[in-house]
Amino acid sequence: MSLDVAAVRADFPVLARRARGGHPLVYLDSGATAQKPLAVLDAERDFYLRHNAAAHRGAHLLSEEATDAYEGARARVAAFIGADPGEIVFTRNATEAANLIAYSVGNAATSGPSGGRPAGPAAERLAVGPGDEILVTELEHHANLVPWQQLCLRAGARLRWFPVTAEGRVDLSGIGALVTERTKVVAVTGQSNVTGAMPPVAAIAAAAHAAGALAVVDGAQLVPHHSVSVRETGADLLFFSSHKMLGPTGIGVLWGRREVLEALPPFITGGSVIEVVRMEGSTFLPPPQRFEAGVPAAAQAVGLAAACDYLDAVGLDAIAEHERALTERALEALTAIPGVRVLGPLTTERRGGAVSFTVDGVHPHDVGQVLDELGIAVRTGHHCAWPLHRALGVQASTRASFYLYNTAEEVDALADGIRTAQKFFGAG
Amino acid sequence: MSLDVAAVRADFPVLARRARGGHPLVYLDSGATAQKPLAVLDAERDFYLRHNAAAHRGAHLLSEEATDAYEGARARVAAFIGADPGEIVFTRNATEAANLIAYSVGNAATSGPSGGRPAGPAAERLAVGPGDEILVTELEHHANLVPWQQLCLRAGARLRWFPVTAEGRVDLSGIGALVTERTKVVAVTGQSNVTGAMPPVAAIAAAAHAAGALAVVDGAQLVPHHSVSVRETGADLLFFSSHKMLGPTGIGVLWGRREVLEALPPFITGGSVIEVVRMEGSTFLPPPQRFEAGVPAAAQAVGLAAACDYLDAVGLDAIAEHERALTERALEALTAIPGVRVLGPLTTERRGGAVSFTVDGVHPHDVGQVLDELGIAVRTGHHCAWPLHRALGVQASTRASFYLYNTAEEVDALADGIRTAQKFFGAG
Amino acid sequence: MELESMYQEVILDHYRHPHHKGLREPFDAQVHHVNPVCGDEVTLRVALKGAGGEPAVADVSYDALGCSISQASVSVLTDVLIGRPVSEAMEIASAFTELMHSRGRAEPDEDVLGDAVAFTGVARYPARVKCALLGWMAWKDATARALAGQDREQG
Amino acid sequence: MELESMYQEVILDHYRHPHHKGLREPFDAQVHHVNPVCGDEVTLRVALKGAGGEPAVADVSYDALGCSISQASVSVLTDVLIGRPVSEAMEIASAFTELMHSRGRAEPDEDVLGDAVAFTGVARYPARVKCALLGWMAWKDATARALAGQDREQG
Ligand SMILES: Cc1ncc(COP(=O)(O)O)c(C=O)c1O
Ligand SMILES: Cc1ncc(COP(=O)(O)O)c(C=O)c1O
Repeated sequence: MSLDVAAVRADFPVLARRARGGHPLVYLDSGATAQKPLAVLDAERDFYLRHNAAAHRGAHLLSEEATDAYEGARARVAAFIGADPGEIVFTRNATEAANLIAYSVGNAATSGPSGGRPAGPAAERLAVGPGDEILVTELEHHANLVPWQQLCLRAGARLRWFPVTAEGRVDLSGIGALVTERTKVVAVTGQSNVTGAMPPVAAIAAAAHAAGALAVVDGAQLVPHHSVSVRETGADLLFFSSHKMLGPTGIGVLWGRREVLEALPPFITGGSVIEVVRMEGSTFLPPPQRFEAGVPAAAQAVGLAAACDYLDAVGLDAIAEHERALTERALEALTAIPGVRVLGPLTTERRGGAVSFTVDGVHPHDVGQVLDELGIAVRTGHHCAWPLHRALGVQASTRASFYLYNTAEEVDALADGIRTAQKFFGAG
Repeated sequence: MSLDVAAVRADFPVLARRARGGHPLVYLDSGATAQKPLAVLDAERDFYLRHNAAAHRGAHLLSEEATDAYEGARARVAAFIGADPGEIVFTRNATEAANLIAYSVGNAATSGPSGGRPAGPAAERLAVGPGDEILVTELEHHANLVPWQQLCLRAGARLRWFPVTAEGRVDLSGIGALVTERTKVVAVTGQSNVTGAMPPVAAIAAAAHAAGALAVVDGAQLVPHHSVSVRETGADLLFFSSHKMLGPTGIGVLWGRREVLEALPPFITGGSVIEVVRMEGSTFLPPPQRFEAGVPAAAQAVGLAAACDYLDAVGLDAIAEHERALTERALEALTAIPGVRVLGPLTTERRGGAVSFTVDGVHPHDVGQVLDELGIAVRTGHHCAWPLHRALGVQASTRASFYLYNTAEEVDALADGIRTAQKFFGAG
Repeated sequence: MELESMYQEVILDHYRHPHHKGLREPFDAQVHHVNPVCGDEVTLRVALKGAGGEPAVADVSYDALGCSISQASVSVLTDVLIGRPVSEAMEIASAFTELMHSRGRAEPDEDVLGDAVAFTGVARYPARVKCALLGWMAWKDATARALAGQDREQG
Repeated sequence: MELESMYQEVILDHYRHPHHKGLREPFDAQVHHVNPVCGDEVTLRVALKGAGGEPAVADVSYDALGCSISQASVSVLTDVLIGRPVSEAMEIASAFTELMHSRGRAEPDEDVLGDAVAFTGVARYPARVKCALLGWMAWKDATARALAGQDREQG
């Protein structure tokens, strides 16, 4: 299986634009957000121009069409990750999905899944309270860390974590001591947005389950780049963002095993999530409706479905292989430059296409500035993974991240740009 | 000031489509969601095609442009409601904004605004706990009711409410007894989505302030239809949805007075909201960043800004007067039909353009079905205001709601359609 | 107008003159179902009888508030299901559910569904499918409870 | 390349050879500021002296981790502000802040800003403005605290 990059690039008009100094744009920041193919923009616009109405909020023709489009998008996303449509909850983004879980397990202490008071062993198993523990890793993006810290603050629970190895992988050696009967949730990234490391989520999920804990996977960097079958991850809950997988901003996805979603109380409430509302109290619908309050982001869901179509048409395996080759080239090129330190694994084994690095004597901001001046868009800073940077002994880094539209020449341009930065700042 | 409806309609291609039975579409469901002018769709698409990047997450040209576009949208929305840009928080929709407030005042019991432990009189004034009271009205949309019920469940607080009058307005006669020193929040709609009633929010806010409570206004039906200057509402916090004011789905707005936003702890956490993150705990940025976790919905913000431009170009006062005239015509036409009962005030005084009604002997679903068959899109059911319907002694209703693109002929078509429904079901 | 194809004469007849309406004794289970969109509700009771080991539907009684479709549908249900062995009634209920989810593209079997075929046109209107199914869902729920003898504990 | 217009020789000089670096005694207030995007940080101390009633900037000392812009900027700050009356220093800081928010469209006044005019080109890169302002914000904060005598309570 192989990928026709030139054909792909033709679908992304922004890639043809010029960046600073008239240089062709070299977009190596898909880890932050991906560019959008025309098919996605067309799908969204077509929805607005022909079927726009409030999905699930009317009985007229347009609202029927909007509901069909929205639910069709749910089914499409479900198929994309090997799930049932009823297991797909549309959120605002990956971050909101993580918060949904963290708040919901906190709410389970005072609310049953359908409203009213919590009851039964399922509720007890979920609810997080004083003495309970949440387990994360030191590699996490802030989106899969801070919500858990805040949950612990609210619930009087304790946050623990797997440390990171010098290679930028999760250090699982202490797993026996870390996963205990006090552990309520184990939340781990499917792929680090800094080191590219892909932790063995199935093994971690199995350990979580053996202790009776929920296994949560941050799929924000995993789902856009690999063919993912959620059941094979072993996770109970997995989330990701549309905008990192060619889809629109403003929408994300939470997948959950049916029994788990059914046991979780609501998070954001309002219209569309309710069964019966009285001033004295309300009851709630089954999932996924229970978790989708308010008029839904139907146009964005339709755009995300079109992104799934696009990715499947190119082929996730072809995309993964294309990225692997680019990553390999980048690892080789960058490690060959004296003074450059790559922050993740140096081979492409169980490793995705985020390549973060430091340059001796040149601050990441300054590296990024020189690259930007050459038209090369990378990310600089801690990439919302500050504890990971601290653990690796660096304050910040520069990150190049690849996607289906990137080319080998762009990787070479990156390496050349780094050398230019070194020269400019008299380093290396 | 007057409004050229034909010119306006030309900007909304969907209005030219045919509905069921080949009838021209008569869209009277803008209370659920508004249609979008081309200018909004073009603005969003242009953003994706030329400037797409993660706003606030990079130092390269595209991300600078995306940040400018996003922050420019914030300033535009602020100007639209007479606020400062720093007082505008982008949310997912109005519903999420209401939840943000409800969760944040709950979180204030365990978290200070910038993280850490809560401290000081400002935190105490905000925090909702056992014995405290939240005051709403019986007219509220579920979005401004259920989140408060859930807060009360979590915090051990008590929900109280202003009842509704037979005319579908808020009954303020008991205000002296309802607003007490136990009241922490008074949350009231700016305009009912069912009866169109516009409660005297400034007076209610003043009563709330006199008791030391926060005044929250649900502006979802207010902001799209009237020239609103947030300071004049007297509110501390006011929220609305983009999709009801010609903008994209997937984005909403929370406005808050600076001091109030500054005192509120974060709700959804993750990237972009933080100052410093350590595994042991995090601190948070000032508003609005504190409340915008994750990669923002930049394209949708840009679309919303374009919707503000569009509305201002037509003129909010002209729009309000246009809707007033349509509402007056509808009230006259509907009350003239025997067997039709309008659920709100019968004059246009302090009343917006939502006209809900029942038809003796014909269930709202059946009224809606006949209208749909005639190409007329209305909403049927309880419109996410179930307690209000119960209070008015009806199970459900049919609602027509107007916007700048509706015409007098469409109002007449509605009245004719109701008569057709009566005839078909042998009623009236 | 297409209205006639949706609102078949049979439906309007049942709506105006519902069959078997009212809550009756004895019953083995009672349920209350609501359509969360419009607040339509039905309280429905099922009485079973054991005829030679095979349980059968002895009676279905109900009280309902709602639109023509939901009212007519539960009325037709009583006509079609009362007297049938439970297994057969369950099959009919499944066939009806399937028909309603067919988007109007299915060929309903009148031998199985009887008057319930009149709802074929409703299936073209997804927002109304819930109305048509309200009583049937309640019946399935009540019957399952009756079979499980749950009613005894719940009173 | 445009790089030279951003990274003026003055900036690179200060970056490579920072002035007044290191934390010194005595001081009236110390603050620690962080750039949340990249983790750049500065610890900055201010010592004031009362010259004929008008307080003046006696010393600014600092320790900083960060990019060329943030490092050079705080170094230039010490050159420009040390020795000035506080009121004048505040005006310079305001002028610098304004310059940095000008998007590179402002005409900086070299008489007021001295070497700090070298940062004019940085103002064209909004993402770097925070870098250039890090030290200046810290200085304003520390000076305000010193003036308020807050340092005494906070130790
Ligand atoms: C009065 C009122 N408040 C709140 C909402 C909720 O808005 P959204 O569904 O966009 O969150 C609506 C509309 O649904 C409304 O009419
Ligand atoms: C690993 C990881 N998790 C979570 C997120 C959060 O995604 P979003 O900002 O779209 O909510 C990101 C990206 O920002 C990420 O890279």
